[in-house]
Amino acid sequence: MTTSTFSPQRLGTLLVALALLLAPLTLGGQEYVLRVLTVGATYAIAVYGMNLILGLTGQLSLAHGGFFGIGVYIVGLLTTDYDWAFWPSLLVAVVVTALGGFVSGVVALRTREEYFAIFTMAMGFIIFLVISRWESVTHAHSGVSGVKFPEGFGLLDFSEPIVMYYLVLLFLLGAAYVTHAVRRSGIGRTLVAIRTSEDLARSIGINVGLNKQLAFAASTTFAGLAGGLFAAVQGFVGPSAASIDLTFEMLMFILVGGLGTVLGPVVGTFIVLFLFEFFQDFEAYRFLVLGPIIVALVIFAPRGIVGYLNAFVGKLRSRGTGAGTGSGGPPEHRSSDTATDVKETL
Amino acid sequence: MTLLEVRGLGKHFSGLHAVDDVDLDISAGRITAIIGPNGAGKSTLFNLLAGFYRPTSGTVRFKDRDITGMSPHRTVAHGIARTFQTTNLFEDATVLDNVLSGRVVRSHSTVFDAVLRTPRHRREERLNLDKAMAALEFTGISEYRGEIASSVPQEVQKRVSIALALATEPELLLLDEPAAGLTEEETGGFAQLIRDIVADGVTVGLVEHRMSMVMSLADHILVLDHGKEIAAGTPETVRTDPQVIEAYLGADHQEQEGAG
Amino acid sequence: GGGGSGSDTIVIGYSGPLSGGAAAYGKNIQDGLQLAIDELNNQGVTVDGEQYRVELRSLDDQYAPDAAATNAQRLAEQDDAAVVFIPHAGGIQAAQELNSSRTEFLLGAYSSDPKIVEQGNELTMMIPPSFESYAEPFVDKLTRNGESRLGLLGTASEYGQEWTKLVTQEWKSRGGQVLSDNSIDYGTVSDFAGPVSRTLAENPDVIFLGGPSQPTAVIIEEARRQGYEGSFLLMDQAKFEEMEEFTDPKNLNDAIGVKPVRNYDDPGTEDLLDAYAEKVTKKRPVTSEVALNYQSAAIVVAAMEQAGSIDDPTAIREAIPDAIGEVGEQFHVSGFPTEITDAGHLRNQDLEAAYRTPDGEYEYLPIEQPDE
Amino acid sequence: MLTVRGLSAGYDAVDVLHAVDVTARAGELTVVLGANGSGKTTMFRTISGILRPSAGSVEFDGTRLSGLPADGIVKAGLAHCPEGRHLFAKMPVEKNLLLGGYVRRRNRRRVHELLAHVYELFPVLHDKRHHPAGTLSGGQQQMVAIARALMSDPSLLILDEPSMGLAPLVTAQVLDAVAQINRDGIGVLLAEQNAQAALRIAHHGYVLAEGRVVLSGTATDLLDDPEVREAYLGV
Amino acid sequence: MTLFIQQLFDGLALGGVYCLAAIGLTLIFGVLRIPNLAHGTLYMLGAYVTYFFLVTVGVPYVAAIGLAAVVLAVIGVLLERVVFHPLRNAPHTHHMIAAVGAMFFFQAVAQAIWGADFRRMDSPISGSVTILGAQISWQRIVIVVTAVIVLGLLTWFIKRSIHGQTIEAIEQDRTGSSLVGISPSRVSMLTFGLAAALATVAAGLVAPINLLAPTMGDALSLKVFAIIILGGLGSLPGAIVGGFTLALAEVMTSTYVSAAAGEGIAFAVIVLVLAIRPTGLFARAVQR
Ligand SMILES: Nc1ncnc2c1ncn2[C@@H]1O[C@H](COP(=O)(O)OP(=O)(O)OP(=O)(O)O)[C@@H](O)[C@H]1O
Ligand SMILES: Nc1ncnc2c1ncn2[C@@H]1O[C@H](COP(=O)(O)OP(=O)(O)OP(=O)(O)O)[C@@H](O)[C@H]1O
Ligand SMILES: [Mg+2]
Ligand SMILES: [Mg+2]
Repeated sequence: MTTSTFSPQRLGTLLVALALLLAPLTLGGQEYVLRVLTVGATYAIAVYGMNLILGLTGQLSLAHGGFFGIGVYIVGLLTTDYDWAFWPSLLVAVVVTALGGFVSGVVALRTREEYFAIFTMAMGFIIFLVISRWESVTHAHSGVSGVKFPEGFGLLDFSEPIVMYYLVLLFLLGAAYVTHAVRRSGIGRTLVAIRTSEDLARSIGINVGLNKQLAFAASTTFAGLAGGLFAAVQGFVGPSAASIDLTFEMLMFILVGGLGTVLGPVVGTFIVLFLFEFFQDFEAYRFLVLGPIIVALVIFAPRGIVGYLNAFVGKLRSRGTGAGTGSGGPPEHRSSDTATDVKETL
Repeated sequence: MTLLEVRGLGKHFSGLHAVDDVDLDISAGRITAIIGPNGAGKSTLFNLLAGFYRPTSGTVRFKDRDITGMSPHRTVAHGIARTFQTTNLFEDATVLDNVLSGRVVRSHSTVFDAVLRTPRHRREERLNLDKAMAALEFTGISEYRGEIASSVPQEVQKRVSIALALATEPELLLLDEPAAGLTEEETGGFAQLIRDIVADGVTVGLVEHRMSMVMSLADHILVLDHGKEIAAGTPETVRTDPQVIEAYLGADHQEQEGAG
Repeated sequence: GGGGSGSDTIVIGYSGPLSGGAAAYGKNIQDGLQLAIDELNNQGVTVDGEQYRVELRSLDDQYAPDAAATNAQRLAEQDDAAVVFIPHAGGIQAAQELNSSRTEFLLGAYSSDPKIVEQGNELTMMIPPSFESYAEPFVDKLTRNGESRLGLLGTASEYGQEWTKLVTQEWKSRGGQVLSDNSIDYGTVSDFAGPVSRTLAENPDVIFLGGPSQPTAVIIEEARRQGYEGSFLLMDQAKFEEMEEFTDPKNLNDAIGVKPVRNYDDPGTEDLLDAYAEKVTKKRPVTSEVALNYQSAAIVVAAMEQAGSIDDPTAIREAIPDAIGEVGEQFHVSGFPTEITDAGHLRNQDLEAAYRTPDGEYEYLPIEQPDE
Repeated sequence: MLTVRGLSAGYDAVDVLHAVDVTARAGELTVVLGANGSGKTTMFRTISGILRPSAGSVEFDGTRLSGLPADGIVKAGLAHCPEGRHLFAKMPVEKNLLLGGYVRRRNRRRVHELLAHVYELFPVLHDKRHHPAGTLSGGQQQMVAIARALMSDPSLLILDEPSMGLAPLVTAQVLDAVAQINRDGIGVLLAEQNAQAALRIAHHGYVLAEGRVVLSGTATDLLDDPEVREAYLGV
Repeated sequence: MTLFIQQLFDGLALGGVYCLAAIGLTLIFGVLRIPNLAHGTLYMLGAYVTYFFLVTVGVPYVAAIGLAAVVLAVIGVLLERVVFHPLRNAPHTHHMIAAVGAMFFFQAVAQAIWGADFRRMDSPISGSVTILGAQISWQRIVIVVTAVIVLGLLTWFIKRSIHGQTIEAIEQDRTGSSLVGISPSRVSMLTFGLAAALATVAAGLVAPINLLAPTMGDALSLKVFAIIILGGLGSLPGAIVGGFTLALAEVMTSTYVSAAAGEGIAFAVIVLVLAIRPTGLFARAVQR
């Protein structure tokens, strides 16, 4: 192999980014597809949040849909009932979900593994119940209509679907970059250390509690940001935007894409969403097909699509450079493998 | 100089006195060993010193500062590192990444540095890499740096866990049964490594059942049984203490040692 | 345009809950639309001199507003549907955000929530009577003998809550006493005995309740079992004809609610009942969900014929007032609309409700609808 | 008699055991020596069916074991007392032991005989029989593990480093018990770091290095072998 | 007072149903560490299959429940073989998503076979008795009695019978279990079968006082999770105590506070219990 700095990962990232940038141009005014893309991009931002807490620290937060819903409703209610502008509302959504994540993390993170998952599932459900029942503030099931578009700058008019799409895309790229930077840095190493063994992490001076709390807060912040954007994209929002189903959908996106990877969330989100749209023609029967597909995916592709590509590239590379030892590089792709390959016959 | 001073330390687990009113002084630059039967409270004592457990009574002072009940991430920052009785590594990361994780406590760059790739961040990453490599060289395992931790031999894994502890730049290193499961030959290598560590200016606390190692290395020995001190002193005094022989070494121990 | 919708096809879009908790409801509406479309195709549809086949294209939204909006956009753009039916207030409102600004389509709104025509959306056609019409006459009827204590046992859905508020207001305005609110989620409660005994413990004269017919019937049965002898005030979601299938009809005596479809003697009623039994199922009765959507699908197609356009939602909407009179008699099945208000509400001046007497007979009472 | 031929096994498709031949004769005590990570545990795990071999065969008294699941192998009379003990920590000692007799559950009388026998061998377990196994000291837990393996009435007992992490006094006690078990007629295949003590009670021995047998012979031969003396006896 | 007695009985009956459903879930968790989110759909299928035998085939009520339990046991075993066995070494996130996939599938199957509309199933046990002024239906008494009997038998099975103990053994150490000759595979199947059968009994008992719908398991699913958390994941006595506690809390809260509070109580309980005891009420501390 040559000594060029060619990196398949970088190429892959570039390709995905390019595809997303150019997608609207190839649609020829198909606003429905643009809508699916835009909505998908908002979900993907939230999924990056889930990636931070789940992919890097190994904690499965099932309150994610709930925090997304908080973002949705803060922007939804502030821009309608209180007549705020969009941007300050979004800021409030981000700050509230960040603080909310940090504070609730104090209690939530006392629990571990399955307990954490179920604790956060309950939290998510309580958020949903509050949103869907607190009639006087959230209008419960009536939902919120007439959510404002973001105020434009100069020529940018966000009521144009395509402009809105690029706005969401900008945030999405930001989310992906933050994930990348965090993973590459000592912070990423800290989080992965916590995921692998909390006791050991503690013994080398990592403040496990605080770091998990920060990671949790970061993840809820992403969810809140995504929710705020989602509200503007939809115009009308109801309590289903905070439902537990949404959390599981996001989890599905991330598993299909590849847990802990930089591209996984965006790839997984778009693939699954388009799968969902595609199977819409089967109406109620689509779950007869989708259910088994989901099961098959986690059984046969536990590392997700991007996880596989990474492993594949890794293999090619180590074959190319001879022994895999001594590369001394950062943990980039090793740590993304969550599948345990224990071949015991038990 | 006394680096660590323990007074009246106790830890109860629902009625069980795992550690009971223990006093201990660890002098700087020396090796202090703690021995005793299984369940005597040795590991618990280490857990108390490193902040993993909160004591139910007593005090721990380190470098004249009270660190009683301080959480592990702070004791490590103050300079106490430890290894575990069962080797514990970040199993799916490389050896080098394992040791790099030990640098976290000495790093100061934040998420924002990482996202913005500030010069401080880059400088620190370079420094961390150097220090980690130094720790690998020191423990003699730098050739394994690119391998996945769980796939290297046990002995190397044990060395990795020591390198990881050293990467946190400790002043006091607590080793919990570093030689468990090693052959005699390998044990010799570990004894040498521990001597090197001390020579490098790090004080060592050692829990070990391998008497050949303890007796040849330790400057001072504390013997625990049922959480209580039953003897303390130099290897010679401890070895011949009838209480220690009865509770721990066994009558035919002398004879076995003699044969070796 | 997407696959299948050639130039000789009119696609009617439908997004509703086809799976999940409200699937039965969504399916009823789908059946009503499909039956109408079959009948229309039978007769032949000609717009602007050209023959068309009408086709129903359905997508599942599981009652979620955002999914409904996405579906509506897909139906309008991919399948060139000029009309999209949605049967839940959330989805309707989300679609209204869309058809007022982005993608034009006429919204067939099946929800009795008056809010949906208060928005001033110009491309909305509200199908059922507003539930506001019912509260006053219902309360009127059930307070004739000096009943004064009202128990509340409605479903906890948005719609149920709006109803509860309305009835509460109405009841109080007559000086009656409203007891504690025991609204529950009809879909998730696994044992209704508790809420019922709680309600009965306060000795109500009248109990307001209602949600999907089947659980409503079970609750009524439970109340009777526990010895309740008073009357029931039923919200419009619960249908007598369905409840009769689920519980001994005796239990339903002394209750007021919407008029069963089979009790209409409109020209097309019999045929619809037969067609439903033949093509859909014999096991379930035809309800107003089936019947009202059956009627409105015919109105929409007639409006296309009137407007001479199959793809201009505005023109179609504008043609509805004229089209109403043109719809064939066989589509008149349960109080066919006589007008469409400016706000877009299909209405029949002679709306009736039904009171099931203590002897199990149905009496009908006229309903006066508020002005819009 | 246990015959291992050309056995290879490993983790993640990488073999750590390469074509190993080992024989453990009926009623004898066979010891396996080897540095850390030389593959002793891997070999034992493969023999007892926890791990699948990538090549080779395991035969026991004429029946082929390789390919059987772990529970089938226990039934065939081979008991494995694993590294790390793997006790049922929250169950009382006696339940651990009774579960050890799971494969003999149809013969209740035999199970109770065996129970009486292991209590005789380790009286301290009788005192502790109602205590959860996890609360016992390390040495006592090791005794439970050995006793539990004996409860399946094996004709061959595989012991993987029974003295690991035990205090010197207890190590001696455990090895005494192993010798006693062997004297009672049960074959033993033993991995042990305490080579000297192990060779003293063994009949035959093997030395593993990097997954291969590098030396084998009678216990006395090995005790005298200069290489063994240096690497394992610390002389 | 009458109201209180009435609610107490309702609570006990509900608790019986919750317990039966929760025990299966907690056993599955104990043995396989799987939070089986599809458990509610097994309960739903159990109800429909009971309905099938009772109404469509026309066998007696008790036999219908028994037959349905057998059918569901087979389905449970299949679920274990096809979905969870291949995932036995995967992290719990994968289990959860696989369970969600299975849940989608089962619901779609039920809807395809029985339709989306509600079904009603009458039990032959009708009428009620008056106890201290409260009207208690026989069906509820049957539920409580059946639950107590089944729970008693089950506790005996797990604690005393060697087959039951294999479940507990695997819970505590998988490798150890296989080394004493227990086949983890077989026990996993046994556990899944048992869990599905118990859920079916619960469903068969409760269906006559409610309705059948493809989504009937959704609400239950969340509640049984609350219960096993309350009791400590994997703990059998925990599930029993948790089941009755939660049912009574739910009934009493909605009686004396408000219906909405009653609905939320399960989740409030999870959050509160875990905030105070992060590993549930009955879980024991583990040594580091
Ligand atoms: N977290 C805990 N909860 C309850 N008991 C504990 C806990 N940690 C330790 N113990 C108990 O405290 C006692 C001392 O245990 P410790 O691990 O300190 O012994 P040790 O001297 O290190 O023994 P060994 O030589 O076998 O490692 C034991 O009886 C043990 O069971
Ligand atoms: N679960 C595992 N996954 C991957 N590699 C493993 C695993 N277990 C052991 N190994 C590797 O297999 C090799 C042989 O290990 P094994 O445990 O069989 O040696 P051993 O002789 O029993 O050593 P010890 O004396 O430490 O018990 C070692 O290199 C080890 O790192
Ligand atoms: Mg210890
Ligand atoms: Mg070993």
